Amino acid sequence: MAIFAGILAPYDYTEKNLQNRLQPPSSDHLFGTDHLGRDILTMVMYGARTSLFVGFVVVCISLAIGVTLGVLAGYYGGWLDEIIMRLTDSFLAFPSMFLALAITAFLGQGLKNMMLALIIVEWTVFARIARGSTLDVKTKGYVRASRWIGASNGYVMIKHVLPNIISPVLIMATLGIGNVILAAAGLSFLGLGVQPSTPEWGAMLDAGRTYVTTAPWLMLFPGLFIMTSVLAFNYFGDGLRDALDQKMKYTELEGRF
Amino acid sequence: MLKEYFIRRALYLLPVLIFISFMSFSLIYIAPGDPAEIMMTSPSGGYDEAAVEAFRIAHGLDQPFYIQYLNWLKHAAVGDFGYSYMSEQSVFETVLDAFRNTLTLSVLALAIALVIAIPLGVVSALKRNTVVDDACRFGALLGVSMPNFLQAYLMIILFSVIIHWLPASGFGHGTDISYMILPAIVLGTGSAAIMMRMIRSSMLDVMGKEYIQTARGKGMSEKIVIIRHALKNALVPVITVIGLSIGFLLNGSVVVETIFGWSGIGNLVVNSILSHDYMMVQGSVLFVAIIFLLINFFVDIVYVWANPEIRYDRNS
Amino acid sequence: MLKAENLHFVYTSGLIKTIKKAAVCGVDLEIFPGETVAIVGESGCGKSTLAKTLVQQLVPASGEVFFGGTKLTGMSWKNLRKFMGKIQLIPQNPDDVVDPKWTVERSVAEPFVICRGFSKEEILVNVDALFAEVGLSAEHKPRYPHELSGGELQRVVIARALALKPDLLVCDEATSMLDVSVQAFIVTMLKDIQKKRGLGLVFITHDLEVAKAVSDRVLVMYAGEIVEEGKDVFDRPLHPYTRALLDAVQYASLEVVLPEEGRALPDGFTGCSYCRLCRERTDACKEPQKLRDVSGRLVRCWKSK
Amino acid sequence: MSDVLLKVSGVSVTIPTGKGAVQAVDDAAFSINKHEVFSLIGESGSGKSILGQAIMRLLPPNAVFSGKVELGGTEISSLSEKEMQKVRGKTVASIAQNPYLAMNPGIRVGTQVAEPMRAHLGMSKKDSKARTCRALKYFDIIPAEVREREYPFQYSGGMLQRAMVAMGTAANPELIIADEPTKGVDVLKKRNIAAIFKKVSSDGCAFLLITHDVGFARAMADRIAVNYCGQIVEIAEKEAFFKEPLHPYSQALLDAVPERGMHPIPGLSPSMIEVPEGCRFHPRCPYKTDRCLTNPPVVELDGRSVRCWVYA
Repeated sequence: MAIFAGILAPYDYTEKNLQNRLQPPSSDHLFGTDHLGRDILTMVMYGARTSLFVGFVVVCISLAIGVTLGVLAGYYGGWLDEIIMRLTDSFLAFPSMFLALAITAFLGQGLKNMMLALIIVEWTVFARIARGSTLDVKTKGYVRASRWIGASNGYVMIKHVLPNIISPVLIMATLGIGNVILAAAGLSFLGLGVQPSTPEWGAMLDAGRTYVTTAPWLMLFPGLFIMTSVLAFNYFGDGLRDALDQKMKYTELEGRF
Repeated sequence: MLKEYFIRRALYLLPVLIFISFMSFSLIYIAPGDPAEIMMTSPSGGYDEAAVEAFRIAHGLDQPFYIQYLNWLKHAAVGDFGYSYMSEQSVFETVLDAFRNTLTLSVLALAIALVIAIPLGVVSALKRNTVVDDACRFGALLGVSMPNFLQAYLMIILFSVIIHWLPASGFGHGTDISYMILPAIVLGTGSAAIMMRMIRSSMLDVMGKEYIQTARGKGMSEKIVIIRHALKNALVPVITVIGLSIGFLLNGSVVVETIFGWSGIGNLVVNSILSHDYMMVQGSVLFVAIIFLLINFFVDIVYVWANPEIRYDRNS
Repeated sequence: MLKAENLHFVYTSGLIKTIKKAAVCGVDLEIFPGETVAIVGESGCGKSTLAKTLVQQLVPASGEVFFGGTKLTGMSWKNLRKFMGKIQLIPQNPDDVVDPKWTVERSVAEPFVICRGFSKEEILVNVDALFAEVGLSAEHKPRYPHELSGGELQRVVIARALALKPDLLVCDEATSMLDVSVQAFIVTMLKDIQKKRGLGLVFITHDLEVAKAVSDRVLVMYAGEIVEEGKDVFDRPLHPYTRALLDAVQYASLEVVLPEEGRALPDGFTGCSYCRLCRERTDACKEPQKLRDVSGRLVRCWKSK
Repeated sequence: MSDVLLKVSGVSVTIPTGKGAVQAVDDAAFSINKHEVFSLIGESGSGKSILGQAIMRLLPPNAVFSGKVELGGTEISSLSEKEMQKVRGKTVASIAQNPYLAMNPGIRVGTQVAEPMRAHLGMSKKDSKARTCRALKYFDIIPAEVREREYPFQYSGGMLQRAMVAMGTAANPELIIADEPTKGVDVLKKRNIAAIFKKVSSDGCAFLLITHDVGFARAMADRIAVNYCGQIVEIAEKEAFFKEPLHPYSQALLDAVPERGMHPIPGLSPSMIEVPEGCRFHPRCPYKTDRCLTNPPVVELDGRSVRCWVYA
């Protein structure tokens, strides 16, 4: 839906019509109109684009940074591990919202800065997960065995460690997209994310605050959409985790017979 | 063992503290433009050349970066975070006041979260794959996915606008509990959802352990098996969950306090950013980070202490 | 072929207060081509650690390991690579040594890939030959480790170890987790392969019956030391510890429960490490014991004649 | 027949898995006399542990049970869960394989050992504590008063195993079901376990030893039952069995042990999901004939029973 916003959307999101402002949901405007007379359904559709874009890009970049550092730290251990993990701890010491807020506050408003702030907050999650799983994989016989037939560290990390830590990382990534969408919406809601004129769910909610009692649909629809999309990612992540658990359980059971 | 762990954790704390102070300090430098100009920019956008110059000298901004940092650190270490440009009040005192309010709210929210999460999490695990479990899991999923601002407004509409039970927003001088109820519920239910999921999986994990089967094999009734053998072990991880929830509560406080007009630290940060009071932002962020770090340190120690296996030395 | 001189290995743990635990104390041993040597002892006697130091997976605290006259200890990893395929370790848990995310075929082919210099066709032919050698059929090849039984997986591990044409296989409790019938199969197969390829086998096991059935020579380990070494150890045990082990196998004297607590020796004690539990101990056991040659047998006990 | 303690007749257990239902126990029938050590031997995955769980009625919730289990004259397979709780730990106790997994890590050992006494003998806290100390001392866990207050991880493996036996025997059960007590344990520890079991059995307690360890069964058991692929294929007195095993599988199994030359059994163990038609051993059996494709009868032969066409 996010991809086809341009085709599906009944109106142009820039189209303002002050005669039509604050219309309740009707057959013309399925979700009503906002204070500038823009169609909320259209806005929500374009907003989906922004939110999902932010979610995917932030998670992908954080994943790349976090997994690289986490695997290096876990695999080599020693002082490298100490440095990377203390760094991670330091970033984790800030409650994520505060760190993101502070960074956007000093960098200034805007989509790019907000994404940068979210990446700075999010990579630590992946670093931690990747390091923990790597430590686990490192003790496994197959790592030692392939080292013992002469494999280099790089080979072992790419061919053995990465494939074996990827499932928890992917689960985290799926849940992470939901979290990033929530956080991005939160920042925009506080007026610190994207520019208010951009169609973004959080920003729409912010704009609707003033009309919460008179025109609640201004907030309700973007809010519901945030919730549904986050719910979808969480649900998918849970399902992924259950599926992986299940697979392990079945093989365990079959192993017994 | 506990002592050694304590010392090791405390040693880890040191580089982290230095690093977070450094990060907070360099926040000003990541901003495009001259820090003095940024600091002295009034909300209207203009600034006074003389004031900027005075600020630059007063704060030693003409000196090299590391000297500035060391100077700043020297002050920060004794609780001197500077003065707000806006109100000219001590940043540290303002932050401390705000944090006290946040703490009250968080404690109430945490209590709400625990009261909801523990029984539901345990019941959900015990009634695994039944309607009860499905309902609990769906509720938790909903709670995790619900943006707190949406929930906040829904609650305001319901409790304040439609049935007029509770005030929509405000602070009530920090004593009137009715102002606290709505924000605490919003914060509490959110973290209850996270906690519940963790308690459920921890409980499921324990119920699958062999010693549970042993206890059944001894002829213990299911009630005793659950209460004495399972619950005790399942609830130890809850300590870590509380640590995590504190992070969640602090994060949530930013939005929730802003909506409900509760003068806590989240509200303070947002207002300071909007009014370009950078000194205040820097101070609050550093303060929250240190507090959060210490809480997690404490939680870790308690966790180890509650775990007899780590508490005692294996070799003795 | 493989020779170890005065090997020591020490585990350290703890950050502030370091705890040191010696696992291997002064082991000398030599393995000749085509020979089967069994190293027996109870769990925790250091036999697994010895195996890992022999194959250079652990770096010994002191002492040297020679392979065909070349000193392996202290060699850089790069130089060591040449010798890696020649000595292979087969550990206890086969499911730990094959990557669970790889098909077993890929695992067996891995040594060829890592060593380079093999074309795709050569690798395929070699892998097929290895699968046939350990008695696995083509239908096993595309499977993942969790789809195979323990015995089948152990065969995959052996096939992989054989890939680089080793001169020596060190089997660390390789069959002790398997059922008797599977164990019998693996052991017979290993003996066949040995005969065909003429390689040396080191069997590390706590199962005396298996040791007796397969080995030409037996080393008995206790507390990191070799206490007895020779050819017909089980028919004519000389060291009291070996006798205790043999009693245990036959479940003799069941009324006595050997306490495993209070076995630790006082610090700085240099006498016989078994004297705490030995039923024949005298004051003379407080003296350090040397491995002595007693009619073609090495025994670490002053009493044996 | 007042001598019979446990009588199992026609017990079958089916467990659904992702790849199809597994009949882990098929038509098991045997009885254990009072004071007798009865050993069920078989390879891993032959369903012997499930049979132990079925007697205790502690099967996984999705398992389907049918058949009859009588213990001391009462049919325990038809008791309610409440009544069954009074039997578990009181008349029949179980001892698990791995003491570190089977003991609750968060509860003091003494408390865990005392639990059956308090539940089944109605003892007070003080009485049960004194008795626990006595029980621990009996199994050489000394000083009992100190050890009683410790947690499982503070025990060594062998000591915890003894504590587990103390826990199993705490309420003086008449039958103990021990599941793979020697798995992954070296010779000296195996002998120690044998010694403790002998001690308990000489006090008059009957044993159902479930093990894959032929040597251990030989040292301990009075009677042997051989399990293959979910079925009991042979039941015999120990001496007779080791002298002359009747069933082809029993013969092959004994030939595979190291002392008898380690002759491998040809072929692979069949998967429990697709068991062979008729006699389950026929694809690997040297005496196979056409009639082996139909279910073999259980033949009684001078006090032994064997499930094979050769003796029909």
